[in-house]
This record gives sequence, C-alpha cells and structure tokens, in this order.
Amino acid sequence: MTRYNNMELMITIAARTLEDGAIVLVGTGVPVATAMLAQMTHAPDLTILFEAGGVAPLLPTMPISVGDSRTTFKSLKATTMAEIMEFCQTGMVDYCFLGGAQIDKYGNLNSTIIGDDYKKPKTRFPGSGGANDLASLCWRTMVVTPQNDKRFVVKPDFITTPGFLEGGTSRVDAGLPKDTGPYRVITDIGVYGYHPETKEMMLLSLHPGKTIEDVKANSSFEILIPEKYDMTTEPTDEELEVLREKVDPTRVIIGRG
Amino acid sequence: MTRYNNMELMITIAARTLEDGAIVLVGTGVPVATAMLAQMTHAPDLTILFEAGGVAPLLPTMPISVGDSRTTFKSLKATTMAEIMEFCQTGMVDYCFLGGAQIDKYGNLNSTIIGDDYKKPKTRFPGSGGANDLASLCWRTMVVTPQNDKRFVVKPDFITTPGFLEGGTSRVDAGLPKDTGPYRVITDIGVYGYHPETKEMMLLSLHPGKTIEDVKANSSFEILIPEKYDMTTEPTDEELEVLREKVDPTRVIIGRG
Amino acid sequence: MSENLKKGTGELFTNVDPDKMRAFVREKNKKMLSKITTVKEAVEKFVSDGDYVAAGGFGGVRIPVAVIHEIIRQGRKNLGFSGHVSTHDCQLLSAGECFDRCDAAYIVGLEARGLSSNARRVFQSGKINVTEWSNGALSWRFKAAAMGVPFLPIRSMLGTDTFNRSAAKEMLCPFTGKKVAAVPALYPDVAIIHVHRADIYGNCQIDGIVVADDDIAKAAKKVIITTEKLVDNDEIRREPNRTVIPYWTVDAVIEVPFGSYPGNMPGLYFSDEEHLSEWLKVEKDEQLFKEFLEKNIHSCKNFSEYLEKNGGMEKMNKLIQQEHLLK
Amino acid sequence: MSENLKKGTGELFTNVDPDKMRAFVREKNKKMLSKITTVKEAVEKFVSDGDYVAAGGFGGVRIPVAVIHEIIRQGRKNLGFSGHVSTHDCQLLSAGECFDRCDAAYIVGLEARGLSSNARRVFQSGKINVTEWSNGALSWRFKAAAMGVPFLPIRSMLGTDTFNRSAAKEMLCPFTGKKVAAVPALYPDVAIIHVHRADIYGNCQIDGIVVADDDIAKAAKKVIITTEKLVDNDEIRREPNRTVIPYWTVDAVIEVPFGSYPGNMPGLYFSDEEHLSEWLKVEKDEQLFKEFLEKNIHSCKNFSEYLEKNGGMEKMNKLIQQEHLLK
Repeated sequence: MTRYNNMELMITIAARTLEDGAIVLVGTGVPVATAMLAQMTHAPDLTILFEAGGVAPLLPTMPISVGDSRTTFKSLKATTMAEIMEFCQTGMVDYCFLGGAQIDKYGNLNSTIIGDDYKKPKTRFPGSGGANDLASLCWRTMVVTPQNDKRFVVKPDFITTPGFLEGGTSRVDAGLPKDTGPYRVITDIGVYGYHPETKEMMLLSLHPGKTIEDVKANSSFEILIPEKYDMTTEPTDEELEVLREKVDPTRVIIGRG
Repeated sequence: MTRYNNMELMITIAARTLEDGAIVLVGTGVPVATAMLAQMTHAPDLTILFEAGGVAPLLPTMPISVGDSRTTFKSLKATTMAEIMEFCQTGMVDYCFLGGAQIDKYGNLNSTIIGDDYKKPKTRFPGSGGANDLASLCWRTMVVTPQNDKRFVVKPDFITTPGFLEGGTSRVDAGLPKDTGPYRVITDIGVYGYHPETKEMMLLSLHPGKTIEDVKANSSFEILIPEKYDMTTEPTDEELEVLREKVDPTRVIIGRG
Repeated sequence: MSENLKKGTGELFTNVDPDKMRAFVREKNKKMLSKITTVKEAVEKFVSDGDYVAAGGFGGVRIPVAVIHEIIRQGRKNLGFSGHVSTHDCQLLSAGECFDRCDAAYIVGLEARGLSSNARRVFQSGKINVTEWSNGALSWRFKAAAMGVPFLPIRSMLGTDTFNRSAAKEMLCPFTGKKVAAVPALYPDVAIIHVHRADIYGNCQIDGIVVADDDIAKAAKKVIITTEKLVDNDEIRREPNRTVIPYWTVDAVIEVPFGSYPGNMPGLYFSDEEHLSEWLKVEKDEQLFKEFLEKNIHSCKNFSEYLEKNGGMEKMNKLIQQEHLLK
Repeated sequence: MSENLKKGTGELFTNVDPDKMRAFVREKNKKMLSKITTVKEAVEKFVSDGDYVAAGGFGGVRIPVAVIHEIIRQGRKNLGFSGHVSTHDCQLLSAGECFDRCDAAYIVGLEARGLSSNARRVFQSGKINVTEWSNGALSWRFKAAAMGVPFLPIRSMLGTDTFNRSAAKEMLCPFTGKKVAAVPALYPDVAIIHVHRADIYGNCQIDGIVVADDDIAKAAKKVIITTEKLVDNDEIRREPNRTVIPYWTVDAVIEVPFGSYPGNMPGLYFSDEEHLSEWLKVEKDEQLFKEFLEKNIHSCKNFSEYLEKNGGMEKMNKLIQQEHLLK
C-alpha cells in the first residue's frame, strides 16, 4: 500500500512544477489545489489568477467556481474576464492548467463534443470556456489527468484547445504567440513533456511502480520513450500533510482518488 | 448699446441648441459655459461628459481643465479617456463643441499648425487633442467662434479635425460614421448650418444689427446665403441673468467679450 | 497571401455593423428618468420571442435568476443567447426550451458541480444552431460592440476546431503582417444583469468580479437590471470610480434581494449548493424534473415565492452566514 | 480595393510586435517584492537617454512632476514621448530639452490657461520629429498594447491631415467591408505615473479620472510610480475593485506627497494657478526663464525643495482648501 493515492501524487508533482514568483491561472478542482499546495510549500510568492476576474486572493478555502466569492477574497484586484485574458495575451501569465475529454500526441484538447456529427453530437461537453484562450496565450500549458486509451486519442473528435496542432512549427504558423504551448502532462502513470522539434508527447518520468508497458497500454497514440527518463520522486510527508490538512481538508478533490 | 456682449450672445444661442435629455461632450471655456447654461435653463436633464473621464458631475463651478477635480465632483462615473471616446464611438453622444485656428466651408478645423512646412511650422498649436475623435464620432459638431476672414479660410494649412471633408458624400466615403458631422457654427455675426447636399456652410440666422455684408466680409470663402434666413432671437433677461450670476460669476469667459 | 486566410463556418446570429447600432442608440431616450418596474413588466416589455439575450455574471455567480425565471414563465421561444460561462443560466434556459441558437463558449456544465443532463439533451437534439467561441472571444466580441468598432483582433482561437466552428475570420495585422483572428462585435437585443447596487435611473455598481457586464450593458440594445439594493443617486455619486454601468444604457431597474439565488452574490450570500445538486439530480428523471420546474418556476407568481419554497429567510440567512464565514 | 487604402506618413517610434513585448515581459521578475526607492534612483536606473517615455494623468491633473523634474536634472536627452494631453508635462520636458521625437495628440498648450511659448519654440525649431494622433487614437494605441494585440480598429482620424501625418493605416473591416483606421500598439520604454495610493509592491489605486493610466502601466516595459500615500497591502486588498495598476507591471514605487504639484490631485489639492501663470510668463523672456528653471529645478536637490521654494506647507494648505471649498 502506498502512502498516497493517484490524485495526491498528481497534484504534488504538478505543484513542484510551479516556481516561486510565477503567475498561474487556475480553474477549480485539481488546478487550484495544485497552486495552493505550491503556495503553501516552496512557492509562497506564486500569484494566482482566475479567469472570471479574481487576482491574487488570499484563498480561505478552495473555490467551487472560477468566479465565486473566494476568488476575490482579499484579492489585489477584482476585474473583468477580458482584462484577465489580456494579461495572458500580453505575456504576463506563466502557467495555465487545463483538462479535456480527449488529448492527442501534440497536446491538443477536446472538451466540446464526442461523435462525428457536430450538429447532433453523441455527447455535448461545455466547449472551450477559457481553455482555448489560456492555452493560446499563457506561456506553458499544464494538463493533469488520469491516463487511459480513451482519453489519449490519435484524433480528437474536435480540437477545442490548441496544443502543438499538427506538430513542428504549425502552432506558430497558425498565428499563435511564439514560444507558448503544452508543457507538461501529469497522469497517474508518468510525467510527459514534448519533443523539442516534432512536438510529440514524450515520457519525462515514470511514477513509482509504473512501467513503460503502462505508458503504452494507456494511450492510443505512441508516446515517445527516450533512452533516458527519470523516476518520479514521491510526494514527501510534508507535501502530503499540507495537501490533506490545509489545501483540501474535506477531501473534495483528493477524495476522488 | 446692447444688453449683452458677443460672448454672451454666442453662448446663449449655442445653449438653446442643446435639447433636454441630450448627451453633450464639452471642453473648458465656452463649451462648458454653454452646457451649464442649458442645464440651468431649458435642459435640466442634459448629461455632460468630459473627455478625460468625468461623467455627469454636479459642476460646482466651471472647470479650468477638462480633467480637473470639478469634472468628477459628485459625478455618476469617473473613468478613462478611452471609455469616454468609446461612448462617442457607440453613438451615445449627441453633441460636441470644438474650435480651431482655421475653419473652411465644409467645417474642417485646423488646430495643429500654421505655415506650409509641417516639419518646421510657423506656428505650432496643440494638435487634435480629442477634437478629431469627437468630431468623427459624436452626432453633431458645434463650433462657437468669433468670425473673421483669417479664421474662415479657403484652405486650412492642416485639417486636424474632420468636418464634411470635401463636401458631398466624402465624409462617409472616408469611413466616418454615417449621419455625423458639423451641425452649427455660431459666431458673433450669425448662425450657420450646412447645405444638405453639398455640405457647404450656409447662413441660418443673422444676429441683430449684423448684415449679409458682415457675413461676407468676415469669411475668405463664400458662405451660402439662402433666400430665407432667420433673425437671431436675442438673449432673454433670464438667460443673461443665469449666465452672469450662476454660470460665470467671475466673468472668466464672458469677460472676454 | 490573403487567399489562404481561413474563415469559421459558424453562423453569425447578430448584426456586426456599428452604424446600425449607432442609429438605434441615437433614438434611445437618454434622459435620466426613473426606470423602476417589475420583473414581469420588464420581461413583457423588453424580451420578445426571437430576441438574442445575454446574461451577466458568471454562470453561478451574480446571475439574473429572477428575470430568467420570468422569461421561462412567460414562455419566450426561439431566443438566441450567448453561452459566456453560462452554467445555471444555461440550465434554466434549457429547462424552459427557450432558445434555438447559441454562441457557445461554456454551456451545459456547472463547473466543478458536474454537467446538466437536460441541457445536454437539448444541445444533443440537433435542434439548436450552435456557433463555437472561447470565453475570451465572447468577452472581446462584447468589448468590440461596447467600443463601437465592428471587430477586434485577438490571438487565441487560431488553428482549432473552435475557430472552424466559429464565425471568426483570420486576418493579417496591417503592421506586423502576422496572422490574428478577427472576432465580430456582438450586439445582443437584450442584456439581463444582476448587480449589487443601482439607483432608479440604472447607474450600477458591482462588487467583486465584473466578468463582461460593463461591456454587455453597452453592447445591448435593451438592458434589464435587477439589483440587490436600490440606492439613492447620491450614493452612486459618492463613489463615481465604482460605477460600472451608466444609466443611459439601462431600460428597466428592479430591486430583487437575493436575486442571484441559487447562485453566489460576492460579499452578500453564497450559492445554495444543495439546491443546485437537486437540480442536477432531478434533471435525470423526466417526470420528477417536470414537477420540479412546475413547483419552482411555473407555479410561482414571482421570485419571492421561489425563495419561500426553498427555505425563505432561514435559508437565506444560512447562505449569508456561509458567505461571511467562508465555509 | 486594398490598393486604395491610405497610410499615414508619420514615423512609428516604437515596436508594434506583441511577441517582442511578450518576450520582454516573460523575463520580468514577477515576485511581489518591495519596490521602494527614491526618485533619483528610479530615474538613474529606469530612464535612459533615448528611451520612449509616457507620462500618466491629464497634463495638469495627477501628473508625475517629481519624476519629470528629476529627468531634467539628470539631463536625459533624445527621449521620445507621447503627447497624450501633455500640458505642464510637455512644458517641463520642453524646458529640459529632453526629447527629439513625439507622438503628438495634445502638446504645447495648457488648456484654458494658454500656450507655452517655450514648448512652441521647441516644436517650431524643426529639430523634433513629430507624428500626429488624436487623444482617442493614443488612448487606443496604449489599449492595444495593454490588450496584447498589435493594433486596434478605430473610427476616427479618417480623412484628415491628422491621419496623413500619423502612422495609422486604413483597412477594411473583414465583416462589414467598411473602412476603419488601424492604430498600432504603443509600448513605451518607461511609464511614469502619479497615483493616490500604492503599496510597496506597486498595487495602485486612483481617485477620479483614470485617463489612460491603467493601459499605460500595462503597455510600458518599465513603470515608475509616485504616490501621494504609501498604504499597507491590506488596504489595497480591502477594495480590490479599486485597484487600477497591479504590482507586477511596476518597477519602482516612491511616496511623494503633493507629487502632482503644481497640477491638481483630485480630492486632495487643486492646481497652483499662480505658479502655472508664472511659468507661462517667464517663458517669454529667455534670461528670466533660465533663472526660473535654475531656481525651481536644477538647483533643487529634490522635489521637497521645489515645494518649499513655492510656498511650502502654507501654499499646500491653501491648495487643499481650494480643492475642498472648490473655489
């Protein structure tokens, strides 16, 4: 038996990615838990933004909505969504956190529909929300998600949110800002980055107890496995304690497993 | 001897033009005096805006700057210049008041330079300020100015601010919003409008004691004289009293004559 | 080069030409008159079948619930609406089957709370004409309208199916030569917005997130304001830097305390998570859902009755406490 | 059709490409650290010869006079600056002969007070490279930069010599086909802004007119803030809806009470009209003007000394009274 569940593992690893002094735009759930954990451990000067208009609140507890009162509780600024998106567009925002029903090898995300008839979809999801903007405009897009071959697909039914599009230089060619794009995908199996040239998803580190077979079996596309990759450093007792006792004491997020 | 001087006459006539319930954007000096007089007489629900960001203040006295404290004194809103200009751009603002060193028969205004060498002008004036925006975007441009042949020119040295440009449909052809443009020119000699087709300046009413000869002698371009024109109705005692005692008790503006 | 520029294939549901809106605005009565009315009258007078509606707030935060209930009660049909983080509001309008077209940036979901099965059913039916956007794109479309320009250049949406199913167009920047997306101005027929404070003329102040409501009010032809509290005009003038919506854009003002319920109202009361959970639950059973809507909307003569049925002042006090204890 | 589109012939003094600004911004230290310094050090560190400078406020209202005096004292040369209602600030920079190029919307005048004969002399000398704009156009150029887009479409400037001498370009709206003017983003090297309240990190609040200062702070590479009052970070957080400038855009913060003198500071003190009249008067006599500048700027070790020389606290109290009695 491990000392932590998959959710705790993913949140901890994601939190370590956020360096002190960075500006991060988060949503509810895993993203805000991640940012709060980072703030309470190694990154006290992490600035947290919410797309609805909340700037750097002193979060008393985790918000349930990207716009609820907590996102402006003792905040530095309470503003419009356009202004938050414009902060991203000017290059001020380092990280955003996104998810989706499907992700492909270039980090493109689908949160719009499942099915091949757009006009009458099998399943309708919310759509972009702010995801397309954030992934287009923030420097680094983080994805934290359980990994399986239904989610890691060859061709998403809809590209809601840009990753590296068709790889190579296609993202910049499309007109998206230079040097932006997918940065890390953190799953229950490993941590992935992207190949510097082809922009294909690539294993960076494998979680304790997981194998290359797990990586492959849980993706419909081929994930690059470089000769050298790391083993994920497990969550420390301190990280787990802060996560469980301060960030999510009612286990709303980490209770999911 | 008349009961009023030229300045008092011009301000009074201009004020009558502003109907109750209109929104007007004013500058310091004659414009704000005009709007205040209208508000204190027939147009209590006139809304006054200032380009620096003041919206509908309860003006205690005349401001000395378009942005000074008085322009936001008990105002409904204090905002940015961009937002004020955008109110104009959306079509919310009925009137603006402008002036200039030169005006031509299409109501084009020069407040930039005198001289034929732009790079080394004989005289440098402030330039557009907000004038170009206001004349482009408000529905009706008012000009209140003493009239003489140096100011009423055939060809301004510089067109800072659009009137009807080259007349006819040229204003709309240039891309400026439909149905906008110069509305009235109020001078110490008469009140002028514009010909509905050619857009040339045209006499509407002649002030008491003035003649068609005065109109002609004090303009370098030909002002259209229609068969029928009015005689200007003189300022009433009530108008003069409000102007002198409430609007400009220290005679800053009306003292200029 | 311009022949390679792409265009989204989504339908544009509203006029883009600012000159048309200018002509409308010019005729509006801009006198500072009292606009006090009732929710019922405001909806009768200012919301017609086929209108394009934009709701303020952020889905479950500062939303104009009283007006949406009334739109459902009065049976408005064939509306268009902007799904700009439309969560409980989208759920409500879907429940009323009020619309047939939608500019969608965020629909059918209630953020962390889950997805509305009924809203999904509606959007999966094939009967709704949907055009895709991002939240930023819809914000900027409102901003273009509020600024009085026909479009704004933006740097998101490019390269995606969201763009392909939008009505945006690629264009080249005249200065850098680089590709940007142009998004067209969005002028709703009606905006419905709930605020913290308004005077009888419609000057409004908002605490906390503003979302796009400053721009929506300026972009819309008609604006219905519900407010937690009617305040004297003097109170607005005491803090002019806080005024978000100026009176001349507004057509109707109604005081509706707890008007965002079951949504959150920053600084005043928290969202009623139990009631929102009930919504998500009953939607899964057609009969139960019908009865739920009958009880909570159709049979209510007004918004107060809805509040009464869901716990009245005792519940409201609990939500006020929740907001202030932040628990 | 596009071959008929006109371009202004004025020079563009600054970069338009948002990707260049993004790369700069990315490297900025965004930690919430104290930025407290002195005016002298801030100018030494953040204003270099040749920089393009934008001043906040409205010419004679809420203007960063202490920083401008210091720029003159330190003898900065060949600056560019945006004449966005630049009245006393333009007069000062002209007196210091600090600049050689200017985006001019409103220069050389002091509104109702008259024209600065020295500023006119400078602008009539042929030595200054001037590009024309309107106030709105410059506001929107800052806004484009603040929004992170390379340009904004606007509906003014068209058809005039102001356009012809600008660096704007006509373009056709991709939706309506109608002509608009495109104005390029303006990214100043340095913004200098005076505010009512700031904390040590640079979070700033402003009372009354905001002018373009929200956008200028976001548009500039470096931002120097002078503030009437340094406040605790808690005070900023008490009214987040009032925060105009967020800390991460700011590089230097200095408390300078009466920092807008001889300009007006809304709610605090009125402008010193006698001193501004004296400025306009002495400019007409070369020798007197030289002595005046020596006394008021060059020989002053700091801004306090300038205030002291012009009546000190007694004068300031008079201006405070004038502001509150509104006389």
